[in-house]
Order: sequence, then C-alpha cells, then structure tokens
Amino acid sequence: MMSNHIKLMQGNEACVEGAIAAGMRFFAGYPITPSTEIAEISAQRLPRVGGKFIQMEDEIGSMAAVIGASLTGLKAMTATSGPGFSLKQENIGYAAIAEVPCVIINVQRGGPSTGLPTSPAQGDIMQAKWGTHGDHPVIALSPSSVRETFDLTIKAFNYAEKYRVPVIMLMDEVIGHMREKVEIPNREDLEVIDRKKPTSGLVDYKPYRIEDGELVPPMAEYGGEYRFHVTGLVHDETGFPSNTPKVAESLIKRLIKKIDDNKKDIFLYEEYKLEDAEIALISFGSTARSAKSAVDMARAEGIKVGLFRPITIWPFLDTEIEQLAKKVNKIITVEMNLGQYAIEVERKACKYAHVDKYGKLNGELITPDEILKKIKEV
Amino acid sequence: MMSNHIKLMQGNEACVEGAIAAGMRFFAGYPITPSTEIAEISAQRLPRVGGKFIQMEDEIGSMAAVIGASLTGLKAMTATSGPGFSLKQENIGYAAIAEVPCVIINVQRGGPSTGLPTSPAQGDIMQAKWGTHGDHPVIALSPSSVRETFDLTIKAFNYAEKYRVPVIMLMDEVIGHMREKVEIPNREDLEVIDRKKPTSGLVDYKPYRIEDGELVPPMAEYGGEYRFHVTGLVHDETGFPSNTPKVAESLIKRLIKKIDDNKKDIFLYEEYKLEDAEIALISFGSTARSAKSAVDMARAEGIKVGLFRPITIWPFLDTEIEQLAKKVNKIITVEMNLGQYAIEVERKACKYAHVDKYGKLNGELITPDEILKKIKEV
Amino acid sequence: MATSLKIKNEKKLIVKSEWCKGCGICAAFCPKNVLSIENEIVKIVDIDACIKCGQCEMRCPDYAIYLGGKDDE
Amino acid sequence: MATSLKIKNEKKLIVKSEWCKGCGICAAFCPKNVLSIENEIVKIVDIDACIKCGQCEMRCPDYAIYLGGKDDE
Amino acid sequence: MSNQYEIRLSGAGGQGLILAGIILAEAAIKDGKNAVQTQSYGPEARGGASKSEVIISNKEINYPKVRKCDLLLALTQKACDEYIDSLKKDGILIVDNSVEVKRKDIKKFKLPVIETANEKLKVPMVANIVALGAICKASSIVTKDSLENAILNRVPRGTEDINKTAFEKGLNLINN
Amino acid sequence: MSNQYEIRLSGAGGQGLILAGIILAEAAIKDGKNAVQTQSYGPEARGGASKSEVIISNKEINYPKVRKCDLLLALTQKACDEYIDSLKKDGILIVDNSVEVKRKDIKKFKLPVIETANEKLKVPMVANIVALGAICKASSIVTKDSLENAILNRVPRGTEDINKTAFEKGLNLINN
Amino acid sequence: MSSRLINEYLREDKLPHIWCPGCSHGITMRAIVKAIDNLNIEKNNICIVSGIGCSSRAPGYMDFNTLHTTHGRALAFATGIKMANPKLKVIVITGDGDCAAIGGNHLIHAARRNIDITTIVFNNNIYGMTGGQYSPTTPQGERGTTAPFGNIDKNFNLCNLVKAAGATYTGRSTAYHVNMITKLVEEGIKNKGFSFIETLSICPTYYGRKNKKGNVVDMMNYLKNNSINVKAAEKLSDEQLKDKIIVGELYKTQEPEYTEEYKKIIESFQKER
Amino acid sequence: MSSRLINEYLREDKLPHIWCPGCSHGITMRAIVKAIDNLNIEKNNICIVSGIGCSSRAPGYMDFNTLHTTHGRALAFATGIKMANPKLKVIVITGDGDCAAIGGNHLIHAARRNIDITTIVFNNNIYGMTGGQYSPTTPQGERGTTAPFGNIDKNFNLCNLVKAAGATYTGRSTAYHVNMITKLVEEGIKNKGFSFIETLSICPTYYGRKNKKGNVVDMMNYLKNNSINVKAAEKLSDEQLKDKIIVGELYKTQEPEYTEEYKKIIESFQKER
Ligand SMILES: Cc1ncc(C[n+]2csc(CCOP(=O)(O)OP(=O)(O)O)c2C)c(N)n1
Ligand SMILES: Cc1ncc(C[n+]2csc(CCOP(=O)(O)OP(=O)(O)O)c2C)c(N)n1
Ligand code: SF4
Ligand code: SF4
Ligand code: SF4
Ligand code: SF4
Ligand code: SF4
Ligand code: SF4
Ligand SMILES: [Mg+2]
Ligand SMILES: [Mg+2]
Repeated sequence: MMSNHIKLMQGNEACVEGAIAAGMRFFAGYPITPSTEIAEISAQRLPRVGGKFIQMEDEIGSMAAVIGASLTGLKAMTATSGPGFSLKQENIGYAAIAEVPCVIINVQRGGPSTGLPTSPAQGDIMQAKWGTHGDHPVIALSPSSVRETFDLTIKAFNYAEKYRVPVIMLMDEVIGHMREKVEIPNREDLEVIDRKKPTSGLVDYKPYRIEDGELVPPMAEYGGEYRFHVTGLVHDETGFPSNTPKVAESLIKRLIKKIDDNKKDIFLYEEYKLEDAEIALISFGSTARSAKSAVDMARAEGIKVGLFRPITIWPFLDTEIEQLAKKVNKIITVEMNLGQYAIEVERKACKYAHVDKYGKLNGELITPDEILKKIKEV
Repeated sequence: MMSNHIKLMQGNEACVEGAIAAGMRFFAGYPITPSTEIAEISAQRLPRVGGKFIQMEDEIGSMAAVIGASLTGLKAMTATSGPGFSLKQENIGYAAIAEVPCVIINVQRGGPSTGLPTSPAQGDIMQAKWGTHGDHPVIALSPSSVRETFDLTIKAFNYAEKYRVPVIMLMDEVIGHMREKVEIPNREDLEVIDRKKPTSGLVDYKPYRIEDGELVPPMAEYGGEYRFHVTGLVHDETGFPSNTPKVAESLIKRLIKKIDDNKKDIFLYEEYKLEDAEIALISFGSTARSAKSAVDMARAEGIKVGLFRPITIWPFLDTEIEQLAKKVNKIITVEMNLGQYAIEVERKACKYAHVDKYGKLNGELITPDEILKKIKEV
Repeated sequence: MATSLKIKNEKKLIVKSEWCKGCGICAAFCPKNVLSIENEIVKIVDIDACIKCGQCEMRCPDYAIYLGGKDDE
Repeated sequence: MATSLKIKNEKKLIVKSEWCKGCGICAAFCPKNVLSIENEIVKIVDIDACIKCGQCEMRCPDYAIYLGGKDDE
Repeated sequence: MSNQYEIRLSGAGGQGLILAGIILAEAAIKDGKNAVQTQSYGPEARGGASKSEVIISNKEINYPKVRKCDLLLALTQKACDEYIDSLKKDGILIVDNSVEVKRKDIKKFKLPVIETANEKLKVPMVANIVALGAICKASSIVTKDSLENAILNRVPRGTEDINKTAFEKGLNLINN
Repeated sequence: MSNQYEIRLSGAGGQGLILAGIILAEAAIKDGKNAVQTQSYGPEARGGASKSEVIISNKEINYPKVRKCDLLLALTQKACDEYIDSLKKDGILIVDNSVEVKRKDIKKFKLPVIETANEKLKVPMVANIVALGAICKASSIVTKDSLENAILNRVPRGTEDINKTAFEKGLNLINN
Repeated sequence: MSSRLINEYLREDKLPHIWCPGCSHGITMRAIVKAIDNLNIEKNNICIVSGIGCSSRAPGYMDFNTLHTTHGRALAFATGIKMANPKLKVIVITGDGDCAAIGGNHLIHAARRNIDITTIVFNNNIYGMTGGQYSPTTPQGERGTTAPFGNIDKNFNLCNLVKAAGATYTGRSTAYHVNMITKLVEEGIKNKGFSFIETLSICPTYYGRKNKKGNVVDMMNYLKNNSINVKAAEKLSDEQLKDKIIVGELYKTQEPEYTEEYKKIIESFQKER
Repeated sequence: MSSRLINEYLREDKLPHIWCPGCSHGITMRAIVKAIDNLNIEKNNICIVSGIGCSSRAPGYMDFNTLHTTHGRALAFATGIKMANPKLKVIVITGDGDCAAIGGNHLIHAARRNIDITTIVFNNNIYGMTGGQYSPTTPQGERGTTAPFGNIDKNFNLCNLVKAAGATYTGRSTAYHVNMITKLVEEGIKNKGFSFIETLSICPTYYGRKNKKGNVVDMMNYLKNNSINVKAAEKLSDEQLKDKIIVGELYKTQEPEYTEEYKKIIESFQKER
C-alpha cells in the first residue's frame, strides 16, 4: 500500500508544497511555460492555508509585489522561466540591496529569447548571478529530483529569511514537469527558519543596524510596531539614502560578505562514487541524473569516474571544487548549455586538473550514453 | 587657433557624434542618469540628418523599437544605465537570436538597483554578457576617453552590422560626463561598414541562409524587395520556428561561432609599457586612465609595471590575456566593482601568473595613488 | 456582408479534408444544412441545397472548405 | 477651506529662515502683503496687517513659515 | 539498470495518455516500486502531449527519460511509426488494431482498443483505460489490484464504473 | 605630470561654474594645450553640480579628476571650507571677499567677485565670468585672448558685451 | 489547392496551422487578410507584428513582412518599424494577454501617440497558449487555471481604455461576425492614426472547457446571440444592454498622426538648408 | 521648531528637503499629510510607497512606513503590500513619468482590480529628476530636453485613462488649490477601492525654464487663473473649457474591492472545515 506520505508528484507541485511547508503565504506570478503549474497550484493551495495568490500584469509587477508582501512580514515567492526571469532582474537587484527575503523559481527552458519554450535547458546559470546590474548577492540552488525540489524550496526560504537575500531556484523543464515517487516528510521533521525580528526600542530603532558580530540586520514588518524607510538607493543603517563613499562601500561589501562568510551553511552538494575516481563529472539539476547513470555505466566498464553534484550553484562552491580538482585528474562538466558553470570550475580547478566540458542545448536532456562517450574521449 | 575639427566634447556627445558618423538614423530611449545626454543630443541631431528620435514609454519599449527600426534597414541605437539595462535584457536576447544589428549604450553608474545614480561604476561587465537568459552572443566594448568613445561607437555599429549582433558599449559615468579635447576625424577617413544585403532570387530567398564559408546571413529589410518572417523562437534558415534538436543546436552554435571565429577582427586592446613589465595592470574604461597614471608613478619609482587595457570586453580576450600572463609575474585587475573582469582573467591566467584584484564601488573613481599602493603591496 | 454577395454562382464548393479539424462550425452555420461532420471530418451531404453563400468558407478556421472554381473569386 | 477656518487668531506667524529657499510664493499669495523676499529669504514686513489666514503656511513648499504658538493648532 | 522497466505510451493529443502514464506510475508505487513519469510538450503548453513515458524500477531511477523501451503502446499509426524503433528486441508492443506494424522481433498485441471504447463502451474517452487493462495483462509490471486502485483514484468522480468496465474489457482483450 | 595644471571651481549650484570650467578648458585648447573638464552631480541629475574641475596640460591627461589642485576658486564659504585643503602649498586661491580663509601657505586673492557682478554690473549671472577674469590674471594657465574668445563663443547670443565687460572687470580685480 | 485568398495571402506550406479544432483565431486571420485584399495593398508594403500567444502565431502564416516578437511588446516593435519606415502599413495582431496584460503600457502609449498602427486583438478572454490562466479580459467570476475559485479581477473594456488613452479609431466584432471584422479592419487601416479592433474570440480548449461553455458551436452561438450593433444599442437602456456585446464601429475621430508630425520636424531642417 | 503638522508627520531631521526653490512637491506633500491628520489614522497603519523621481522622494520625508521602490513600479509593490496586509492604508506617491510613462501598466491594472490604494500623482508635466525630458503629460508643442523642437506626443488625460481602466475614485487639483488636494486625498483614502488624485504641479527648474513660463509665482498664478471647478465646468461649452484645468472630484462610484473579494475566498475555506 502507498502510505499517505508517499505520492507520485510533479516537480512543480513539490515546489509549491515545499514552499507552503516552509511558510510561504504569498505568491505573485505571471504564467509562463514550463513554470506555470507553480502558479496554478499556488492559486489552488494558498487560500486554503490563509495565504494570498495574485496573478500580476507581468513579471516585473510580480517581482515587485513579492517584495512588497515580504516587507509586511509574509514569506513570499514567485516563479517564472527565461523571458520572465530576464524581466524580473531589475527588482531582484532591489531585493538584494534592500535586503528583502524572497524566493524566485526559474524553471529553465531553452533560450535565448523565446527560444524553445517547452524544452529543458540550464542556460540561466550565469544570469542567476549576473542578471541584474551592479555587484550584489544572491543564492541559487538547483534540485535534481522531485523530492529534492520539495526540500530545496524549504531551504530556499530558510536562506532567504536568514540572510535577507533573494534566493533563486534553478529548476529545469525536466525536473519541473516530471512526476516521481516522493515521500513527503512530516511537518515536525522539517527545519523551518523564520526571519529575525528586531528587539531594540522604538526610538533608537534603525532598520539596517547590525548587531555585534552579525552581518544581517533583524527585520521588522510594515504594519507592526516599528516604522521604517526602505529604498533601492545606497543607504546607511537608518535605511535612508547616503552618498558617502564609506557608506556605499561598506553596504555593498557587507551584502556580499553576509553570504561569503556563511558559505559553510549555504554550500550543498552531493558526491557519488568519487572516493577512488580519476575522472569527476560535475553536473546539477536534471543532467546530474544522466551523469549518475553514466557513472554507473562507466564503472561497469571499469572506468574510475565519479560525480560531483553541486546543489548550491551560487555562491560558487569554490573550496569544494578546488578540493575536487586536487583529487582527480580530469573534470568534465555536464550541463545543458555551452559551458556556463564550466567557466567557474575552470577558474578554480585549472591549476590542478584538466577541465573539459560537455554542453548541449538542442532542447533535449543530455543522455547517459552521450556522457559515457565523452568520458571515453577524454 | 582651434581647428574646426578640434573641440572640447563630452563623452556622451561624442557617442552620439560617432553614432551619426557611423550612420545611425534611429534612436529610441528613455532618460536615465548618467546616459540622458545621449538621448537629448540624439533628439537634437537626428532630424537634422533625416533620422528619427523617439522617447519611448520605458526601456523595454526602447529596445523593442530599436529592433523594429533596424529590421526596416536603419542603423539603430539606444542608451541607458543600470536599471534600464536590466529592463532591456529580454529584448537584447531577442536581437541576439533573431540577429538584428543594434547598438546599446550603457553608461554605467553605481548599482545594484537604484544604487548611486550619479556616481561612476563598472558593475555591469558580467551583466553585459550574461544579463539575458540562455546562451547567446554579444559584443561589448569599453572606451577610455572621449575620442575613443567617438571611435568605438562607430566600431560598435560596424560590428553590429557586420555580425548581425547586439553590440553593447560599456561606458561609465566618468567617461560619459567628462569633457575632453577631441579631434574629430574627417568623414572620409572613417571606416563605416553597412550590412550585407541578400542577392538571391525572390522565390528561393531564405532570410537565414548562410552562404558558403560564411557565418552571418545577409539581411533584407522590411519594406524592400523580400518578404520574410522573424521570430525569437529557435528557427531554421527560412526564419520559421523549428523544434528539431539539430536545428536548435546548429542555430545557437552558429550564433556563438560567428563571434568566436572572428575574434581577431573584434579583439581590441591597448598595451602600455608592458615590454619589460613584471607586473601587469589590467583595467578598462575610466579606471584605465587612473591605472596609466599609476604605471607612470610606479615606473618613476623603478617598479616595472605596465598596463593592459581591454577595449573589447566581450568576447573575452582569452588568448591575449593568456599571452600576457605568460609574460609577467603578477597581474592586478583594477575595476570599479568587486572583481568581475577579474573572474575571467583568473580563469585564463591562473596557470601562469598570480592574479590579484583591486576593486572599489564607493561611487568614486579609483585614484592612481590607490593603485600605486596596491602595486607596492603585491 | 459585401463578401458573400460578391461570390458568383458558378463557384464550386470544395472541401480540403486534410486541413479539416472537424470543429463543426461550417455545418452548424450553413443555412441550408449542406454539411455534416462524420468521423471528425466535414462531409457534404446535400450539395444540391447549397446556395453558395460562402458562410462556411468565411467561418472555417482551417480554410478547409471554400467556394472555388475556374475563375477563382 | 476647512483648514484655514480652523486656525485660531491667537496663533503667531513664525518664520524658520534656515528652511526658506526664497521662492516667493508666500509673499505673492499673502492677501495682506505681510511678506517680502529679501536676499532670497522671506521677511515679515508688516506683521500688523497679518490676518493669520494661514495661506502662507499652506503654500510654503519648505515649511519655513507657519502659524504657531502655545496651543499649536 | 536491468531491473528497470521502461514504457512509452504514444498516440494523439487528447487520448489521455498522460493520465494513463500517471496511473501506471501510481500503480507501480502502490506495488512498492519506484516510478518516474515524463511527457513531451507541444509549442508552449498548447498542442498537448503526444507521448507519455513511465519508468518503473526497484532501485533509484536516474536518467528519467525512456530510451529503448520494454513496452510500447501506440494508438495511432503515426505514433507507431515514430516510436516503433525505440522498442527493444523482444519488447512488448500494444497497438490499436487500426495500426500496421512491420517489425517481427517483438511481442506484438494488435487489439481493438479504440473500437472497444467507441463502440462497446460508447465512451471514446476511456480508450486509455482500456489500454491500461491490456498493458496490465500483457506485462506483469504492475499488479492488477494496484492498477485498478490507481485508476479509481484518478478518474473523475462519477465515472468510476465505466472506467472499471473499460479496464476489465482491456484485460480481456488479451486471453492467454 | 608636473606640467599638469589642476583647477577646481567651487561654489553653489546655479553660479555657472560648470560653464566656467568648460570655457577654461576651451581656452586651453585654443592655446594648443590639452584639457579635461569634469564636474560633480547631485542626486540623479537634479540638484546641480557644486564643483567643476579642469585639468590643463601639454601632455596626455590620464586620471581626469583633480586631486591636489594648483588653483582653487571658491565663491561661497561652504565651498571654501570643503575644498581648501585640496589646494597645494603655494597654490592660488581665489575667493569671494565674503569668504574667510585661514590657510597661510598659499597665494590668496580675496576679491569682490559677487559684488562686482551684482552691484557694478547688475547682472548676478556673470559672477562666473568675473571669476574667469581673475583666474586669468592670477595664473597664466590660459592666454587672455583665448579665454576671451572662449567666453564669447559660449555665452548666449546678445550677452557678449556684458560678458566682455565682466571679464575685464575680473581681470582688473587683480592689479599687479 | 485552396481558395485564392488563402493561396495569395497565406503561407500555404505552413498550413494547417497549430490552432486547436474550432479555435477562432483562424477565422479572424482570414478576415484580416480579406480586408487587405479588399484594400488592394501591395504585400511588400505591409508589416504584421505580433507578440507571443496562440493568437500571436498568426503572422507566421501570413505572407507579408512578419515579425513575431516577445510577449507583450508587439506594439513597441511596431512603433519602431512605423517610425523608421512610415510608408509601411503596420498591423499588430495580439491576444488579450499579450496586449492587455504584459503589453498594457505599450498599448496605451501607442494609442496616446496616435501612431498609424492598426491593432487587432484576438480576445478569447484567456491565456490560451500557456493553458488557460485568466486574463485581464476574463469576466469576473469565471474560471481559469489560476482562478480556480472564480476570477475576482474586474475585466477591462479594452475599447474604452484605448479610446481614453488616445486612439482615434476603435471597433469591436466577434468571431461570428466575420464580415464585420473585415470591415472594421479596413476602416482601421484607412484611418491615419492608431486604430484598435477588438474581436471577441473563442478558445474552446481552455476557456470553453474551464467555464462549461459547451462545444465550439455553442460558443459561436453565444457570440451570435449576445451581440448587438452599436447603432441598435444606442436606443437601449443600460439594463437592457447588460451582458450584451456591443459590436460595430465604436469611435472615430481625426487627429495629427505621429510619424507625419515627426516628418514636419525633419522637413523644417531640410528647408533650412 | 516647526508647525505641529510638520513635526508630527514629517521626519524633521531630513528637512529641508532636496527639492528646488519653489518646487511644488513640498506643498503637495504637506497637503497629503494634512489629509491623514484630518482622518486621524494611526501612523503605523499607513504605508506610503513611491517610485523614482523628484516627487517619489517624498516618502523619505514622511514619518510612516515608507517604501521608495524602482522607477515606475510603486503600484506593483503597493499591490503586494495591500494584498499581504489589507489592514494597511496604502498610499502611492508618484510622478507623471513614474506612473504614466514607465509605470503605465501597473497604473491601469491597479485601477482595473479596484484594489484599495490611493494614488497621488505629482504631475509637473516633465521628468524633473533626470533634467527636463518631456513626459506623457507634457502638452503637445511644449519643449523638453528631448523635445527640442516641440513635443509631438499627445498628452494623457490621466483621470480619464484611470477611470476607463476601472478606478472608482478620481479627482484633480493643483498646487495652488492646496485645500482641495487635502480634501480629495481624504475622500480618496476613504473610498474602498482604487482612488486616483492628480495634482498639477510646478517644476520651475526644468518645465518652467524650458517653456518660458516665468518665475515660480507666475507658474502658481497660471494654475490659479486657469483652473475651473468641475461643477462650474459642467455649465460651459467645450470651446469655453479649452485650455482650462478642470479641478475637483471627477468621478466616484462603488464596486467590490479586490482584497475584500480575496478575503471571501479565504473565508470560504475556513468555513469548510
Ligand atoms: C515574458 C513572457 N512572459 C510570459 C510568457 C508566457 N506566455 C506565452 S503566451 C502567454 C499568454 C497568451 O495569452 P494571449 O495573449 O491572450 O494569447 P492566446 O494564447 O490566448 O491567443 C503567456 C503568458 C512569455 N512567453 N514571455
Ligand atoms: C528603470 C529606470 N529608468 C529610468 C530612470 C531614470 N529616472 C529617474 S526619475 C525619472 C523620471 C521622473 O519623472 P517624474 O516621475 O515625472 O518625477 P519628477 O522628477 O518630475 O517629480 C527617470 C526617467 C530610473 N531611475 N530607472
Ligand atoms: S469549419 Fe472547417 S475545420 Fe471545421 S468542420 Fe468545417 S471544414 Fe472542418
Ligand atoms: S456555401 Fe452556404 S449553403 Fe453552401 S455549404 Fe457553405 S454555408 Fe452552406
Ligand atoms: S514660501 Fe516658504 S520657501 Fe518660499 S519664500 Fe516663503 S517662506 Fe521661503
Ligand atoms: S497668515 Fe495670511 S495674512 Fe498672515 S502672512 Fe500668512 S498669508 Fe499673509
Ligand atoms: S488553446 Fe485556445 S486559443 Fe490556443 S489554439 Fe487552442 S483554442 Fe485557440
Ligand atoms: S527639478 Fe523640478 S520637480 Fe525636481 S525638485 Fe526641482 S523643481 Fe521640483
Ligand atoms: Mg487570449
Ligand atoms: Mg514629473
């Protein structure tokens, strides 16, 4: 018998269920293939838990509404795909500088532009980090299975709330649309992190004041006890704009540092048969599944290959990749693009290992056989 | 006496003059500091040469109008800064996949978000390449002086037309707003490239057919002899959408290849006192001016340092940087951001030279003294 | 309305079944019950009743039925 | 209109010159010519004429002139 | 990987093949197995899928798409022509009896699936469930009980009976 | 770098200092020199600049901003206070006579610039041109002819005479 | 073989189109082509621009200069085209989502400028291409996949909105009233300025199914039976007009056209010389 | 020291503000604060949202919950705030560029939804902050730095546009008619739905200079002398109203409010259990 907690679930559905489990109570979106089910299921589910769903006039408005809602204290999310992700960029930067927690799901499809709207891709890896103007922090995660989509959506909210940062989930069409057996954990077993509220007196309250030894200011909500100002301009700890070079430098540096200094907490990855590996595949999302199959196939032929699967895409797993590079002779990155993650890998690994890349963007999931062939080539 | 051709000119003005000299006859924009003068001067200048200026309702519309105008055969340009550049991203991707020549000026200011609107920055280096979703080609150039702004704007149009690609000019507030002595060359001395027109018969005309040995299809114009279809979907040589994996792969690969295979033509850079240098600074745009001063100051103290100034930012000057790394012991990148170009430099140089970076983003131009200090540190 | 008047009576009712998706619009709005849908394809069931009004052509979303002939319209 | 009626006559006309940008609006629309601009700053030139109508306060873009007093409004 | 069973359900959009795939996968899960279901999409979400794929396994399923399949259902000639080559040697082919097949190296079941739904049951919509019955009998990848269970769980309320009948008709299309 | 002359013109927004900077730079170019002019901006373009900087040189000018300056013009106390420290030892300071200055290690010219414009010429707008006259006399960084030429080129048509007068008044504020 | 109209103006090799059985987009596309035929405009002088959506796939089938842009941006691309080459007759084909949701701003600004573009919206009251989400024209209370409990959004009256924004020609028809579409499009093209034609359309696959509107024929009959011509409507009370679709030419005026005004600026400099 | 109103509702330590001498933005800001004072709303229950522009700098000076967003997006942020916490009184302060150019789509959609937000546009007919480019409300023929030869763009009648989009309250006043601003804002806040108040404003620095409108006082006098109350206007002919600014409460109706409607959906599930 199938237990109550065991279900066949679609990736996009797991995303919503994870979000609701994490406490999401606001969703604003605009439909786009292949992310649309996330909006649709949110519309169904949210009012049942007292949450709000709104379909905005476009993706820019959706991102704006999510930030607005988050400022009132709700956990808020939006979901989109390539073209919509491009449109959200300006306001993602706003969330980054104003430190408004939010989760942005990007179910990647074939780009650029309208591209291949119903096909999977992993072409927005770099965009997730660099899509908006100016240096800014983001966290990006990429799930490889339906169950992991559930778990990572919760993590995404946890990171967003803990670090007051926009967190991007880089799903892809395969993960979003596939249905898979999932065992949904009990609510009690989930770790859910809520944002830290300020405790200071009303009079000397400063919305961006950092407590000693911390890097993330506690966060009040509109409609609560504290009144405060929020802006996308460079601002000091009072939240008001400042042009002073010192203020500017220290704000942006802190924004970056709050993520950099917490890499240990944020770095997620999986290692598969790497213990004795001479060749390491690096792959994430749906292609990591192909890569895992390829590892098994290659091992069956006696080739010592393993898989390193980044789950955290940004911040880049620098120390881990360097470690890995020192351990193996060769690295092959496998991604559905022309080698985006490969750029970062090359940078950290080039001193220690030969880095090769396998990329494809024809709208089809990379197959284990292709990867096996590539393994044999190098 | 000041000759007719020698003038004190602002960077933003030189950009417009260069554009008009290159044949720009259409400008669509939306005002934003510090790029606004480009729109203003275009509004003044274009009707005098029979060209068109339009202020659109926003940056998305501006980018769209530019693509539309280019499809009728006019050379077209838009100008913006950070927030507007973020908004233009979706349609920049469209221009890339539909291969519509256009020039996008980004006069960089402090980001992220509204950031420091009147201060210089170089924070959109990575965004220029990765701002839109999906793998796609772009060319990006960065001028260091008013005169070079004039010249590079012409080059930008030339590349755009020759390679049917969006070309991005990464100016910064300092270069955009400073006034400098400029000698405007004679029209006859300028190299101006126009797009190649198709010559095939009307019946068998295919708008994206590549002639033997070429990578860029000739381009007809709406309202001319040929009728054709243009889409942002993946398409075959007829211009109509196709979902075939082979078509998809070959389209995107060709788009990348047409730039990659022509790097020689596109790679622009300046070398300054590098002959015997042990340390190389790498810097572009306004900071390269500071770096040049710093080189002179360091040389005066007997330190063997030189400057490598990328003018072409994208495609990345891979072979050149590798060459450079082999020649010197140390590289210091100097940019008004937290080290964006440095990422690429590290990737190509790390095997051969130690790469260090100096970045600042407090809204002030990096000074020669700061750089000198950094040189002495490493 | 101008359109249907222009159509001359020597026209022939033509069905291009490869394009027909069997939506039933033509049959439903044919004033003379000339048409019927069978196996998800339009069929002419009473050609003699056809007054060549062109309504089927005008409303067929798939251009699968039209009045044609030598001196095409 | 309610606003100006509410203002009681015991109020005092107060100028906060640090905030005054000398735009001249208050002086121009004072019904009693109480005010004048000198050296780009508002000056009270005829306080006795002031009827405490509050128009200057209402239109001063910089909150540099107002009717105040013990029982502030 | 050898204990992994790969199924491809193909036909025209609107024939309910996605639902059939989901039901198959759910039945497998009820049997305590692992299952992954995927499908293909037309231009954006429109058009509708023309194929649905299910992988059933006792182990973790990595690559989620069906490559060479163990069982192919094809309800139209077009679908059969397109996918027949992806069926493994000795694999099971279930086709509607309107479909012509040349391959010989396979276990072929040519069954009146559509006819059964249209004419026997007078509900064209249940062709997919008839097919599931046939699949259940032809292979032993899911148990009859689980499959029946899964069907009743997924079909719209009020249509349980007709679907149950359709399933049984499907089972009975193959008599061995 | 030593033959590079750096000038900072400071005061309140609206005093025409950007124009003064442009004119200075253009005069230098007329003299066959190199020149770079920059300015500072308020929030977005609004507010208006409060300082304008000019570098004049016989060589290529790299770093375009003024660091330690050779000549400082300050028309308001606030501007003077903010920038006085950036003036080099023995540098030239030209201040309006309303401004108090403490530094001693500089060549100081305290002149009735604003008064001249307001009261002598009755055109407050030409204070910047009066100041240019004084700068021309106090330094020799640009020739009088080029400067006068540059002024007449840039000022609005119809105001040439008053500006010419202003320039001369400025020249005459310093008698040596 | 197909009819002369189809043969001459559509790209036959792209047919049959991808639209669902009974989708009215094909009807409207034909009606537009008929208007062009009636006006006898040179094919090379026409440019058809669309955004993204089922409706926006139309230009791909039409044998003119055609441009399939990004979602919502058709009018902004079209504005660039018309400005750059005013001799082109620019026609925008768009959906209710494309022009009224994401593209709303370009719509009101193109109308405001009174630029000579004829916009035809295939209003099926739903996002068809993405699978049935409610749109800014979905009537209140109706369902979409993102309005599972009934839509609480008020719907736009697009013709009113566009008129208030500055359009100089507006008209409305339905997929049933095909000849009226043709007539309105003709008039729209003839109008020197921004023209807006709304065609109430049917999406049996999503809107119809979600809202239990019956089959394709039922939906067409709804359009037929609930429409009333604007002339006839003038005589009726608001009460009587409740739930009626008012069709016909709704608004027509004359104002300076944008590209003509710009031409005057250019010409003023040519004279100067 | 400053007046009680300023002291109580503005962030005095941020004053004097950055606006130019004679810029009317300060007048309007005070009039809004006065309306809030008259209505006696708890400061913590108010949230003021703006975009980017000179006008949009206002919230920084106002002692409530304040949010300075991205250019044009104030209403979209505000929609999120109001949906998430309907007990907040949400007021949007915006400029003609911010709300009618880049933000036009959010404006018409917020109006369409009839969400309970009060929007006050400081319409100075120009982009002030970026230095005087023409805006969608710059009258035809006038100049901006990007319209050096006279603006050929037709200008929006914002109140009409927003009404056509679905707003349930609209009003117009001028920087001269300060008490009327206060009154309209009060009524707008009281209206349960989308309220839109246009305040004709003066930008002496750019609009005034570019268009030779005289000094600050001349510009104020223009507003004074060319305005006519909507009641009085009703009796006049179009000819007589030419070039007149019609001020007062322009439109008022009652319709379901968006967040209330959503609340009903949530409540339907609470009952279910
Ligand atoms: C930026 C962006 N957002 C969303 C989408 C997804 N999308 C494609 S078409 C469409 C809606 C189409 O609706 P409509 O314009 O009414 O056309 P219809 O399909 O109903 O004819 C959407 C939301 C997209 N392609 N691009
Ligand atoms: C995305 C984006 N585009 C452009 C700008 C530049 N910008 C800032 S304010 C403004 C116009 C402001 O005009 P308005 O809203 O009328 O306000 P005003 O300054 O006149 O009060 C513009 C174009 C920006 N900050 N962000
Ligand atoms: S209207 Fe056209 S597609 Fe529909 S049934 Fe008739 S011929 Fe076939
Ligand atoms: S032409 Fe008229 S009568 Fe003849 S089949 Fe068509 S609709 Fe019927
Ligand atoms: S209105 Fe205010 S700022 Fe203007 S002059 Fe009077 S007091 Fe000064
Ligand atoms: S209160 Fe009235 S009378 Fe008195 S100064 Fe002000 S405006 Fe004049
Ligand atoms: S989904 Fe709707 S709009 Fe799209 S083609 Fe099908 S019926 Fe037409
Ligand atoms: S520029 Fe215009 S709108 Fe901006 S503060 Fe100055 S006067 Fe006001
Ligand atoms: Mg639609
Ligand atoms: Mg304005």
